Amino acid sequence: MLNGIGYGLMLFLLAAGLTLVFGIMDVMNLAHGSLFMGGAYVAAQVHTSSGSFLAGLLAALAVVLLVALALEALLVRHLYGRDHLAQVLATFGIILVADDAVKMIWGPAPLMASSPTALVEPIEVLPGLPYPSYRLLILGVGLLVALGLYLLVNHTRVGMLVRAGASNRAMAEFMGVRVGRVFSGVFLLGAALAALAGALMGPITAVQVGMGEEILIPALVVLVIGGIGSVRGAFIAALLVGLVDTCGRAFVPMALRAVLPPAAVSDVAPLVAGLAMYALMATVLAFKPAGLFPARG
Amino acid sequence: MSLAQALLDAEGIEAGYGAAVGSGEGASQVLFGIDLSIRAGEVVTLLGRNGMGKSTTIKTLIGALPLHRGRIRFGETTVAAAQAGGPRQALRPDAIARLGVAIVPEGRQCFPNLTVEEHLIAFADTRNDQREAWDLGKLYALFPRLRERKHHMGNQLSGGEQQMLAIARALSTNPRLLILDEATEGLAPVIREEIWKCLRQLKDLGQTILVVDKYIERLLDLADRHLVLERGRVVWQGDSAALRADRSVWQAYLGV
Amino acid sequence: ADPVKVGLALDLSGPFAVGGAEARDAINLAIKLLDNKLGGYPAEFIQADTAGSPDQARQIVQRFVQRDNIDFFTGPVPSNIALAVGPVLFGAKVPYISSNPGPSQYAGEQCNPYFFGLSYQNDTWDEAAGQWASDQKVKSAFLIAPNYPAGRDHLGGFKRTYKGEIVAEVYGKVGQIDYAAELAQIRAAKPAAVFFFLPGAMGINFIKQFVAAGLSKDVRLITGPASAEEDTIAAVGEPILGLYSTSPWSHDLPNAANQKFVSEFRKAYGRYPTFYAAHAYEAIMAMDAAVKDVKGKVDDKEAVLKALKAANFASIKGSFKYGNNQFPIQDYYLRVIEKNKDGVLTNKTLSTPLKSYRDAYYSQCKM
Amino acid sequence: MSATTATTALFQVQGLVKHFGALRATDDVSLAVNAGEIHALIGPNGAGKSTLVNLISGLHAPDAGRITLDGVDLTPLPMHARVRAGLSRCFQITSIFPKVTVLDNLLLAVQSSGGRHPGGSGRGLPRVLHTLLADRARDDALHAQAVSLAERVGLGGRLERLAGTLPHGAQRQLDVALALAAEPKLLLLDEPMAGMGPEDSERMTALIQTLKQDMAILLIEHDMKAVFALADRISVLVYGKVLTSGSVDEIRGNPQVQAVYLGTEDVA
Amino acid sequence: MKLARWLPWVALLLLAVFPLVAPSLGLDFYVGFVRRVLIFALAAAGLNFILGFGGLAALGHCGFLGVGAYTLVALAHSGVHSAWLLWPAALLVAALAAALIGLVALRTRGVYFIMITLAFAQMLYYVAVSLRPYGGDDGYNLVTPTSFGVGLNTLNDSVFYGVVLALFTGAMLLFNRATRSRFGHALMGVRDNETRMRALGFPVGRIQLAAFAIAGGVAGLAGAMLVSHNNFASPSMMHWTQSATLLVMVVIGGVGQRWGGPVGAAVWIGLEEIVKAYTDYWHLPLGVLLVAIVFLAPRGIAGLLQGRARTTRAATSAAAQEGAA
Ligand SMILES: Nc1ncnc2c1ncn2[C@@H]1O[C@H](COP(=O)(O)OP(=O)(O)OP(=O)(O)O)[C@@H](O)[C@H]1O
Ligand SMILES: Nc1ncnc2c1ncn2[C@@H]1O[C@H](COP(=O)(O)OP(=O)(O)OP(=O)(O)O)[C@@H](O)[C@H]1O
Ligand SMILES: [Mg+2]
Ligand SMILES: [Mg+2]
Repeated sequence: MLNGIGYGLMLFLLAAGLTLVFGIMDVMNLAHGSLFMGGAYVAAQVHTSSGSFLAGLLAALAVVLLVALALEALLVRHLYGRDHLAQVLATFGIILVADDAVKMIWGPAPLMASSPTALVEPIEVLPGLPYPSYRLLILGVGLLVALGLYLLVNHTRVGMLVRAGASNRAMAEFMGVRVGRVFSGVFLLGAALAALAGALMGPITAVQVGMGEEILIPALVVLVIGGIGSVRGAFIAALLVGLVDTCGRAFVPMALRAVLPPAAVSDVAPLVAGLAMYALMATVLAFKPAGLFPARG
Repeated sequence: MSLAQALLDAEGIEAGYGAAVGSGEGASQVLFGIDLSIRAGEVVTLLGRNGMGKSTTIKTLIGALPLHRGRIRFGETTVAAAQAGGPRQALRPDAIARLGVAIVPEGRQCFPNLTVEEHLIAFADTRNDQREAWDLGKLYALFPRLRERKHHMGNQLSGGEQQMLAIARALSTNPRLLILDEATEGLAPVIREEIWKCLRQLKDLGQTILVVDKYIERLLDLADRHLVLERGRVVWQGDSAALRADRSVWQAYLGV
Repeated sequence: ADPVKVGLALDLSGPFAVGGAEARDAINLAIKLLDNKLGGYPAEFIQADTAGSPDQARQIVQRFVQRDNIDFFTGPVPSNIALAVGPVLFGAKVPYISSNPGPSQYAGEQCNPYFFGLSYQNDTWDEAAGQWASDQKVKSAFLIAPNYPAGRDHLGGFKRTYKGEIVAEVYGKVGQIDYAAELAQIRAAKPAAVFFFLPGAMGINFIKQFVAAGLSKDVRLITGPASAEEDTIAAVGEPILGLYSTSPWSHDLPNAANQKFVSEFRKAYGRYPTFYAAHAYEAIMAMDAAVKDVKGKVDDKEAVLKALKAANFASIKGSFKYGNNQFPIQDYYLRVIEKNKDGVLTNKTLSTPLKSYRDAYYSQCKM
Repeated sequence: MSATTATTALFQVQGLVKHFGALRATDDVSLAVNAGEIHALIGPNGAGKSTLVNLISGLHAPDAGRITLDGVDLTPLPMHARVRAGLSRCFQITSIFPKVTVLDNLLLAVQSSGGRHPGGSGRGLPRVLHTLLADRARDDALHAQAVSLAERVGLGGRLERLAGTLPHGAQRQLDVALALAAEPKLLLLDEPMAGMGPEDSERMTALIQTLKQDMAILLIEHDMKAVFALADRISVLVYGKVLTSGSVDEIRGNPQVQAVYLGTEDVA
Repeated sequence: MKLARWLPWVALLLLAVFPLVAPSLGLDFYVGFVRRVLIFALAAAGLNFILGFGGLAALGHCGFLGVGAYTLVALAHSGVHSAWLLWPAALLVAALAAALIGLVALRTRGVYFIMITLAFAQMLYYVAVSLRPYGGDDGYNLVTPTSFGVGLNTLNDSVFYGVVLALFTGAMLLFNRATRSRFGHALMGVRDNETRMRALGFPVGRIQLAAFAIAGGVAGLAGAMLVSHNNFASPSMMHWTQSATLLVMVVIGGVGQRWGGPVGAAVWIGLEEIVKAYTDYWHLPLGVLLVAIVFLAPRGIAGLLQGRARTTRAATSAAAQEGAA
């Protein structure tokens, strides 16, 4: 259970930036994964050479923000008005470029990213149940980000302006909103969240080329299940996916073992594990075609 | 109320759809040199049959369409200016809006992903500290229906409710110039009456208004001055009394 | 005469890019050492990127065979690519000297005179691990691998030689990021050791999370070379200390050929080679020996096959010879990751749990 | 309410209910439209008129109630089947195909129902192949139907214009034309005059008048001039309920209706 | 305008004579290569049909490619080797699969549709991975080549090429007719204004389902031909990145352009082949190209070839596409 929730919060952290840029701003930015990767690489590099985790985190934020700034000014800005397909294609192009660029800079081999020395030892969350302390940090950050995003999007004027700009840019401008500037800001915030997620996730996963695409699909799945544009939906969906995925791996084989011969179990169980997340999404969409919490009527 | 200085001043504006920017030429030029000036506190109407360029004029004024030729000034600021083949300069629509121009556009254009209340908060001018400034309470008092529907999304409203919302949204910015393009379309007669009363009040408070509507009788009571458009040109202008008197204008240009 | 042509299908991008890059570096080193020749005859080496996809690899090999008329082939990292490209090569009578994958199919029923499993048969390192665990009287083991045939094969190899209790056999997702659920199962099962086969990023994730969960104090972690070589060490860092692994090769093997290879490799690239590099290097050396044996007459396929099978080269793995199925009969070593005298994290060979070992499939091969 | 005409009415709605969350947008509405009649539906904004049209046309599913046309129970039918059964509609917000020509708009409409497959290609495979592979541009009969439809609503001279660039009034006319293609028994018009000037309103009024011979019409409109000119009967909807029904004069004189809807506006 | 009309047919003619002259030019290998391009072109044309004309951005199209491929594998495994049985069977099974999946997937719209098609394709992928009799993740080697009867089979390069080219040409003819038929217009109508189409009496669901099944079937056929071409099938051909690549091909070629799919397939695969020969970092130039296409040629390469003539029509469908996506 706890593991499922933990994984869910990790997923939310990954999906958070995407929720902003894709969910709220309605820009399908596949390159989000590349920004995530960038964050992880820079953080790992700086952490290793400076010995300070915080320095790595800050450097990741700074570098990714710079890259995002350039990206926004050169490309993404011109994509706001385009359809999703164009956005998918252009940002897919950016992925291809980013992956090769990272490979040129750091080589194809994964990079070392270690957790901060203070957080190496596991903590006993419950008597007899140690939990990795670094993971706790990630969970905490995930919760904070969720809360922050929810407030920003739903309870601030900025959130309203972004949503207005996303659904009807021209009308928002007629109401005096500097849509371009607001969007740039939100894109940068999304990039910062990607960098944060990358820097934080690095120490528990492999920092390597292609890590961005790996998380992109689960993150999109989370968004879609939750209902695009709904922070609450994304949060609940992340937990749901985390739980279902974990159960699919841990409990389904046990359950199956009770009813099927072992040979069949070893064939079927892994299939279920692989399918779980997608089956969940297909089921949700079959009954609620706009996700659990459709934000746009 | 200064009569000398016009709040909005448009000279010889030409504009249209799809034509190459700056060329002034093109397959679908719609406006052929419109002169229009509105003094502060004045209520002016644009009249004319369907498709004569009323909405196009408004879209050009708010920067939604590029100006091919002419000059538009709002207050002290030159909003747009263009000469044939010469340089063009123009403010972006949002900049124009921030000068104090608010519009109730054709087709309402409510935001589907904002609630009713958010429509009224998001763009509100909170700096304005005039006593008479529009705030949430006053807007709800004007349209009690909106209070009842305040948690509905913009697309979960009836047509008329959307129209009310569009008007309230424009008022929430406390604009210097309020532009209404067919703002009573789709409203029940009683509500229409409310709107006319409200505009009357606004006028009395000194609000400057540019209005397009098909209920000419009401406009005659309300407005100071009228411009009649025919195929992108101003073919008549004058005050209400003059328009009342000149039935030939009604027949030739207003289809009545 | 025409140069000897060698087709190299390398996984330079995609999921196996790390192994692919290692292989390429080693091959380039071998080519340099051999002065662009094989057996003293001019040679041409044609490289292409498979992107890790069997379909693309098949395409590339078709081109090698039809357009370039290659005489030898090597390169791919994963088994599925080996299985995909094999038939094309065998049909065109091009010897394939495998620089890494040793699928059981090619060792058993589908063995082919044109396939040389120079590296190892996939299950053997796990068999070595199982053997060692049994020798060490490790009472219970928890097995984990991703859900795909190779994963099952590898765990099968371990089970073949391991005599203790297997508390659980868990299959995760391919490309899994989070292992919290599996680690919870391990904590609950309290095994004496965990044996895992999780190539690439999965292994890195697993080891990091295993150590972070505090399991490394009580549970011994054992694996094959795929998750215990320099690339993984560099990516995981300190937490990898104490990881046991079995492998048919190690960079500290004392034989002269290996010492030369390792020192040349370090000179050229400034790092220790991995087993991907070692076998790719050896594959080129095997071609070199064969071309020398046939005196450059690579069109005489019979002779080339005979020469390849004779394996007239000094192997960097110490003992090496082919069995009937053209898979090696060789030693398997146990290593542990330690800090060496320079303070560098790297493998240290401890023992040889399996000597002159041959794979489990040779009897199914009718060759 | 429906009792008066229950047996003879062409079209009947009985006990229709629709909730949007807690809101009861349609609250037990019963209504009948006789053949050859223009039945106007008026009421304050948000009374549920468009919702009722959406329920009748099948865009939304009702929570309760029954809809019958010419003896056929439409309630379980999907939207497109209701069109086949003789029910057609326009939209409050103009709904056309803005990016193709007027002609293409109309061709689509007649192809759906009016346009029969030529050559008596019948059913089954030949028909499927015809639908799938025959070049529509060569279908002269279809073309002729589209053109005559355009002339009927007064768009004959604008066949090649992109529909989206038409003036507003013409777009409304096109919307009506699209609905007419199905040759419906009952036509639902949701604010056809919306956004029209006096001239266009009059033209639309005239058009609706001519349609009356061929079909019954349920008309929603806030333009009282048009309503009073056209309607045979008027029902007033308030807060999702039918307040009252009656002739033009009865409604006009009804003080309740004046209070909630008509106000003091003078509509001569 | 004239040029754009004739170009495809000239190209087809050149393609037809290619295997006859290839040996004398020393281009034997490219007969197989072009054949592969044609197979992908076919799949891309199917995707273009639903994407360009139906507004359905399916990001799981290679799932159906895989269904076709594994249908062939399953039949071949049990001893059927005739192309005339295998390929139609693959087409039918894939069309059936598409119809079943479409039944659920077509309930959603826009991005949700993109994602649900992706989900189904991923599920198919995992099913294929777990098909142990057919090699699972390792893939399946087709031992017996697919036969065309009269002693000919897929090992005969130019015969196979001819068959593929003929099928491709036939499919393109059918697609081109379909886009001008009642069905095609209805499909575009649904793309542009779905509610209005319902209100006009069109059974929108059935129209989309039919289109989806047709495209799925064509993908299945392409998948089966690909297996015959490679003599090999593996789950990796249905991975989502493959589907994305197919989508990329269509967009590069030109969404909703008659020849958009094939042009895109040819350009993308061709470029991949060329760029790879020069650099290991071949993703980068392709990525740059992709971005450039999106910004400089939003109507794709086929759109560029069409030139400025007939802009109203083309721009209309392109613009309408934007509305639909
Ligand atoms: N987006 C557009 N593209 C091309 N032409 C347009 C477009 N919008 C309007 N037009 C044309 O411009 C002309 C003027 O239209 P405009 O909307 O300004 O008229 P209007 O006076 O506001 O009439 P209405 O009473 O119908 O609103 C009309 O002929 C119309 O067809
Ligand atoms: N999708 C929806 N979700 C929630 N509430 C809705 C939705 N659609 C309509 N409503 C509400 O239902 C009520 C009835 O709306 P409807 O559109 O039927 O009114 P109407 O009588 O047509 O009004 P108008 O004359 O202004 O067009 C309105 O109060 C509206 O806010
Ligand atoms: Mg107008
Ligand atoms: Mg309504």
